Amino acid sequence: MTERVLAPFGRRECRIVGRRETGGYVVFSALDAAGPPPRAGQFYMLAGEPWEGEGGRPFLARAFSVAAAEPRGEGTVLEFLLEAVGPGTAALAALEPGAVLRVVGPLGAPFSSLAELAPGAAGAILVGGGIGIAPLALLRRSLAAAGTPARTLLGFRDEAHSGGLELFDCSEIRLASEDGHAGHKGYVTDLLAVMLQGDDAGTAGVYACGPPAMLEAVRAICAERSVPAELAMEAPMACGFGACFGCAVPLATGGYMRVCVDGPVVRADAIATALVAGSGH
Amino acid sequence: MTERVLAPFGRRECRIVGRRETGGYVVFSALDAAGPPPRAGQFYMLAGEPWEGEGGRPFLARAFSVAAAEPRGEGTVLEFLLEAVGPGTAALAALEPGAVLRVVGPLGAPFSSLAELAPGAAGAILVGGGIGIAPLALLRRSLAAAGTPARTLLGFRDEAHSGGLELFDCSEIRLASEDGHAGHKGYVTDLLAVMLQGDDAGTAGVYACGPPAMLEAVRAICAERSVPAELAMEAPMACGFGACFGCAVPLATGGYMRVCVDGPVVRADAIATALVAGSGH
Amino acid sequence: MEIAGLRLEHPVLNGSGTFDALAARRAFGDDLLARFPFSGFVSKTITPEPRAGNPPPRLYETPSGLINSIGLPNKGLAGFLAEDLPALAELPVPLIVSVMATSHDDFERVVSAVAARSEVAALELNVSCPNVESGLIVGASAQETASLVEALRTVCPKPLIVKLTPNASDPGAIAAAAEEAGADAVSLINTIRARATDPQTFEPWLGAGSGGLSGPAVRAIALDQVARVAARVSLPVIGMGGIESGRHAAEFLAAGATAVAVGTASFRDPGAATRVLAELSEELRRYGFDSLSELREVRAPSTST
Amino acid sequence: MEIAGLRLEHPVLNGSGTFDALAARRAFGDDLLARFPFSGFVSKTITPEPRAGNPPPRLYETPSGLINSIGLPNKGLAGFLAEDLPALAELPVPLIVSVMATSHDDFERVVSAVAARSEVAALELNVSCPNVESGLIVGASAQETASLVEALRTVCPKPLIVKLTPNASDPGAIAAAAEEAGADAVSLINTIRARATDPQTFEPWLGAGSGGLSGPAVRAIALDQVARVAARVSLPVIGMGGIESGRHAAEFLAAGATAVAVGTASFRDPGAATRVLAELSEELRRYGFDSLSELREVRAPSTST
Ligand SMILES: Cc1cc2nc3c(=O)[nH]c(=O)nc-3n(C[C@H](O)[C@H](O)[C@H](O)COP(=O)(O)OP(=O)(O)OC[C@H]3O[C@@H](n4cnc5c(N)ncnc54)[C@H](O)[C@@H]3O)c2cc1C
Ligand SMILES: Cc1cc2nc3c(=O)[nH]c(=O)nc-3n(C[C@H](O)[C@H](O)[C@H](O)COP(=O)(O)OP(=O)(O)OC[C@H]3O[C@@H](n4cnc5c(N)ncnc54)[C@H](O)[C@@H]3O)c2cc1C
Ligand SMILES: Cc1cc2nc3c(=O)[nH]c(=O)nc-3n(C[C@H](O)[C@H](O)[C@H](O)COP(=O)(O)O)c2cc1C
Ligand SMILES: Cc1cc2nc3c(=O)[nH]c(=O)nc-3n(C[C@H](O)[C@H](O)[C@H](O)COP(=O)(O)O)c2cc1C
Ligand code: FES
Ligand code: FES
Repeated sequence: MTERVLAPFGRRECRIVGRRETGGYVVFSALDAAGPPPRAGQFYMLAGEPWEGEGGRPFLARAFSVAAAEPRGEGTVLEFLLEAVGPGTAALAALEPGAVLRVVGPLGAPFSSLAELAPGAAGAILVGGGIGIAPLALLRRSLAAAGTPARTLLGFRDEAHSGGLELFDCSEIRLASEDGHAGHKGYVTDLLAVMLQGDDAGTAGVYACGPPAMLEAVRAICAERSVPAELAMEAPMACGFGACFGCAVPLATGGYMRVCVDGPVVRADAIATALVAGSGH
Repeated sequence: MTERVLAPFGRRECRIVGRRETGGYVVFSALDAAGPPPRAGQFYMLAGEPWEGEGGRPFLARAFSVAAAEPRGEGTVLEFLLEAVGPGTAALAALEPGAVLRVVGPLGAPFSSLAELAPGAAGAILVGGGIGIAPLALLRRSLAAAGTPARTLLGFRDEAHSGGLELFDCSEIRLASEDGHAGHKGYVTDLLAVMLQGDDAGTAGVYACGPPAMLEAVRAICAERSVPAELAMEAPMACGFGACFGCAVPLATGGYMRVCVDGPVVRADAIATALVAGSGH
Repeated sequence: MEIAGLRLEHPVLNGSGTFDALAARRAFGDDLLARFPFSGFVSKTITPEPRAGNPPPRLYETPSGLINSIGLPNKGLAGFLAEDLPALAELPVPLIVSVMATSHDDFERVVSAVAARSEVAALELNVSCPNVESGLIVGASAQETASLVEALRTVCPKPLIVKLTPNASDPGAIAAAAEEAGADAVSLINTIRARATDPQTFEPWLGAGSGGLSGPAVRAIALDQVARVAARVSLPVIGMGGIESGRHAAEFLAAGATAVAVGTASFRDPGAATRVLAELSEELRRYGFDSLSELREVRAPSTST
Repeated sequence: MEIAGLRLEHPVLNGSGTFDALAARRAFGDDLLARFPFSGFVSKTITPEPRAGNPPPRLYETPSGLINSIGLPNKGLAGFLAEDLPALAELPVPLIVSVMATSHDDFERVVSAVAARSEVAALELNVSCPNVESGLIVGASAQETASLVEALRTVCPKPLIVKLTPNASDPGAIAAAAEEAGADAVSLINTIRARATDPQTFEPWLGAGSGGLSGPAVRAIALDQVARVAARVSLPVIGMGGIESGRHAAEFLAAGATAVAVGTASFRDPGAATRVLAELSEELRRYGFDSLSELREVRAPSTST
């Protein structure tokens, strides 16, 4: 297992150093002077300052996968890909360079290396949907740095939900879109199914992140073909470090795991379902 | 009695059209397209949009005396003088031109004319302290418009609490400051006591607004000399239109009045004390 | 719609003590009557004798909420009947008079005198006000509530609404007792006992030591109590506590309320109830409900813990 | 300082179930131990048998607050003693184990087994959790509380803290019953019963139907209950509910608490308690109090309504 990078204890303040809009999403970056560089699949609990807004929300911090991390000086510039779906994401999407970002992280378990996930596999397949492409962007880079071959399949609902492609600095992305505006018209999991049909199951390992329905389809496809897969899960979170037991996802063996400390990256065969009530939006 | 100007029912939105800093205070102005011009002594309940902030406050709107009101087009430009003492005033003080101001008003009972307050009096004396000079600025203008002679005494703690003098377009202001940085070193009520010593009690009517201790001193001085006086009171308010019964000030005859509907301008001899627990800051 | 025999144009009332229509008329003039936001008007609670109310400070702002410690200032029964009632009769909606007393005899006296007046459409019993001793005692006990409602039922031919206190272990049991004893409806929640500290001295801030919390901060608590009470009784339930939008109103109706009341939100915007009503219609349309009663059928059995 | 025979470095604890020191160590490593924010560590409530907890969703954000419906997931007594206790013993502060059961027998079994372990400094009885049936019943009744505490007192030689539920008409009476029955301290408040609505379907949002509210929204309610309880008993009181700053902690101490606990605030900032403690010292200095106990003497008699 690739070890998680530990977070400094407590919340710290970073500065927003960049913000741009991309296909309906926002990419913003923050200079983390005091935190260590994260691993792909880890996330941060983020809040602005001030934070509570009209109607008393947002109140809690919000979880975001790190999409890119580059050293700058003593620190790290962290990049996040964000879709504004409610008061928390709207407040973060409005932050301008110079604003304070309150940060706890990096948190959670990262993606495994391909050798760990699928010993003997020839290459990785990355499957991302919507805003879920964020952690795959960092994963793609770290796989490349390790010399692991990888193919990337990304799916989007429509043009308004298709930002962040430029986070992937590679040309062999295959796209799917539900409205057909780019690439295959349909689901990204259609592409995965086709690809795994051609492949010998033993030659690939799958890494996926996206909406619950997509993850559930990935889980089913990989289970059927006995392809090892890791899913980066989402669940509503209050704390992000195992304190509240709020982020429960049902385990295949019964009971629940906490997405924030036992995940967010989990083996696809470890969970009972990726369709968890209250997740997604 | 000078009748109150009625407020349109409900809350409406105005735009901030001006903002400047003045001696530790902020003057901001808003274009009120739908409200009637107010009378001196009336106030508005004001909130920004968004309003609730860090820590869940401010939550309720805040009361502000109108300091100037000038017609513009179909509407009125309202000017307010503001001292940032807590979360509500801090949020309002930060509003920039173009921002939305949520407004209910004009509310409350205005100052009386001199003839109503002190029949036969030769002139008015305006006594203001700190941020309490705001309603007197508008009063000074309306007295001038009515041809009523008036002298103005204004007091400040120190230079950091001395803004808004420029709201008075007259040259015969006498100043007092507790630290002696301007005018008489001491209280503004010292000036009043001296002035009323010279005066025949029958020749003046006093209008006052300021911190509770100042109003109480004005009340005592005027009571002693039987000089009719009106005080513009403050009290913590939740609603501003008589709904909550929160803004209680004890009456001379027992029981309480509601500052928002029975005041804020009251005859000095109507109240038991201007020193009300919870008022001022 | 009809609730407890009262015909109302729409389901949005005011909470007692959060809107003084006579004072509002002084501030807003006849514009208030032309744009009256509530479908029925609930008076501030009146008592047998006049009350001055609590010493100031009476208010404290909390995160997303308000503590009040007003102490039921009112003119007393005689003053109310002589001065306020004729003026309240000019409102364009049915009048519900909220009453409180500290003994059965006093309660009977107030209730029968108020019910006898033609201007009055219904009565609400305040057994839940946290600021006056009797409210605490009666409203926290099923037995006390039942015996009071039984006694008043015989002297009150008009609809009788019992306003429940949230400061009880089991509001459902109190509601059931009120139903059993002949109440026509229940309303809830009243304010929740709360306290504030003087920023300078660290002593209690409120003149009366403590008060009651209202506003968005209590909404989730109110919603739970409304669901539990609605699951327990077949009486109509008037739900309130932190309602600020049509969305919130819809949530209370879905939890089993028949009507809702707007309280603290009116302080921030006197016309808040008008907006709540407009937004409520919009919510119904957006989610494809044809009527309020269809929305109310959503509610799942609320027996879970 | 000392509370109920427990020596603590400072007055800021954690609320049970709001900080899992073992999970936090996985996230923060030994930095957690080096900068451990609490003067004593209260475990999440354990039960006789393992529990999976409630079905999701378990969380809902409210204005200035949080509803949780976790359902006490835990490894059960045996799992806790075998796996968690040795690891918790590595924490640099005394360990307080929170326990709950649904019968006297089960309670006695858990309490005696936990109390027998040398790693454990004190026990907290959760009779107030709104998510499990027994909490409701025991903690809402003075008699039930007294009889439980009496029974457990005999099997527990270690300090016994009773955690009170806010969902009771008169928490002061429950506290008095606990004192009478031999408790060493009381802690309050636990979360307040609350409910949320599914944004799409209008059905209950939480998997378990309802949950408990915590955070700044409940602070004023908690402060009132702490003041009432402290006025009623001479036991030390551990106050909590929405504490986010040293100012808030000072308010609870001035209302009569001997120590405070930070819960929901740790979710927003794992190190919130460290900041609370630093700010508390600052508050004491600013207002000229020489010690915590001087601040506690401020409190006025809290008999007012
Ligand atoms: C590990 C992890 C990584 C993530 N990475 C990313 C990322 O890289 N980029 C990104 O954009 N997002 C990411 N998310 C999702 C992101 O955290 C959520 O979109 C965000 O928390 C939504 O907050 P909000 O206030 O904008 O919306 P909310 O109002 O919280 O709405 C989000 C959904 O929550 C539910 N909801 C509605 N009201 C409430 C309420 N009051 N309380 C609780 N739930 C409610 C509804 O289902 C709603 O659709 C990630 C989540 C996790 C757990
Ligand atoms: C009729 C009227 C006219 C006014 N005119 C003006 C004016 O022209 N210009 C101007 O600057 N101000 C004016 N004021 C005063 C102004 O309304 C207050 O300064 C403002 O409401 C303070 O709000 P805040 O949030 O900034 O401060 P708050 O935090 O509300 O602090 C103000 C004071 O309230 C108390 N307090 C502290 N915390 C709380 C709490 N949580 N809840 C309740 N009280 C608390 C304390 O005594 C504190 O010092 C007027 C007030 C009235 C009633
Ligand atoms: C300032 C104030 C005064 C109140 N006075 C009364 C009252 O006289 N009688 C009563 O039954 N309820 C009274 N209430 C309670 C409200 O009617 C309502 O039950 C409560 O505020 C919850 O609703 P809200 O959150 O919408 O305000 C009062 C509430 C406030 C805030
Ligand atoms: C997610 C969550 C889980 C909790 N679990 C427990 C628990 O297991 N046992 C318990 O006694 N209290 C539990 N509590 C209550 C807290 O200990 C505390 O009493 C309450 O949250 C009020 O404090 P706060 O507002 O600071 O959070 C829990 C609270 C939360 C928010
Ligand atoms: S988010 Fe709190 S335990 Fe996972
Ligand atoms: S501020 Fe509400 S009655 Fe005066």
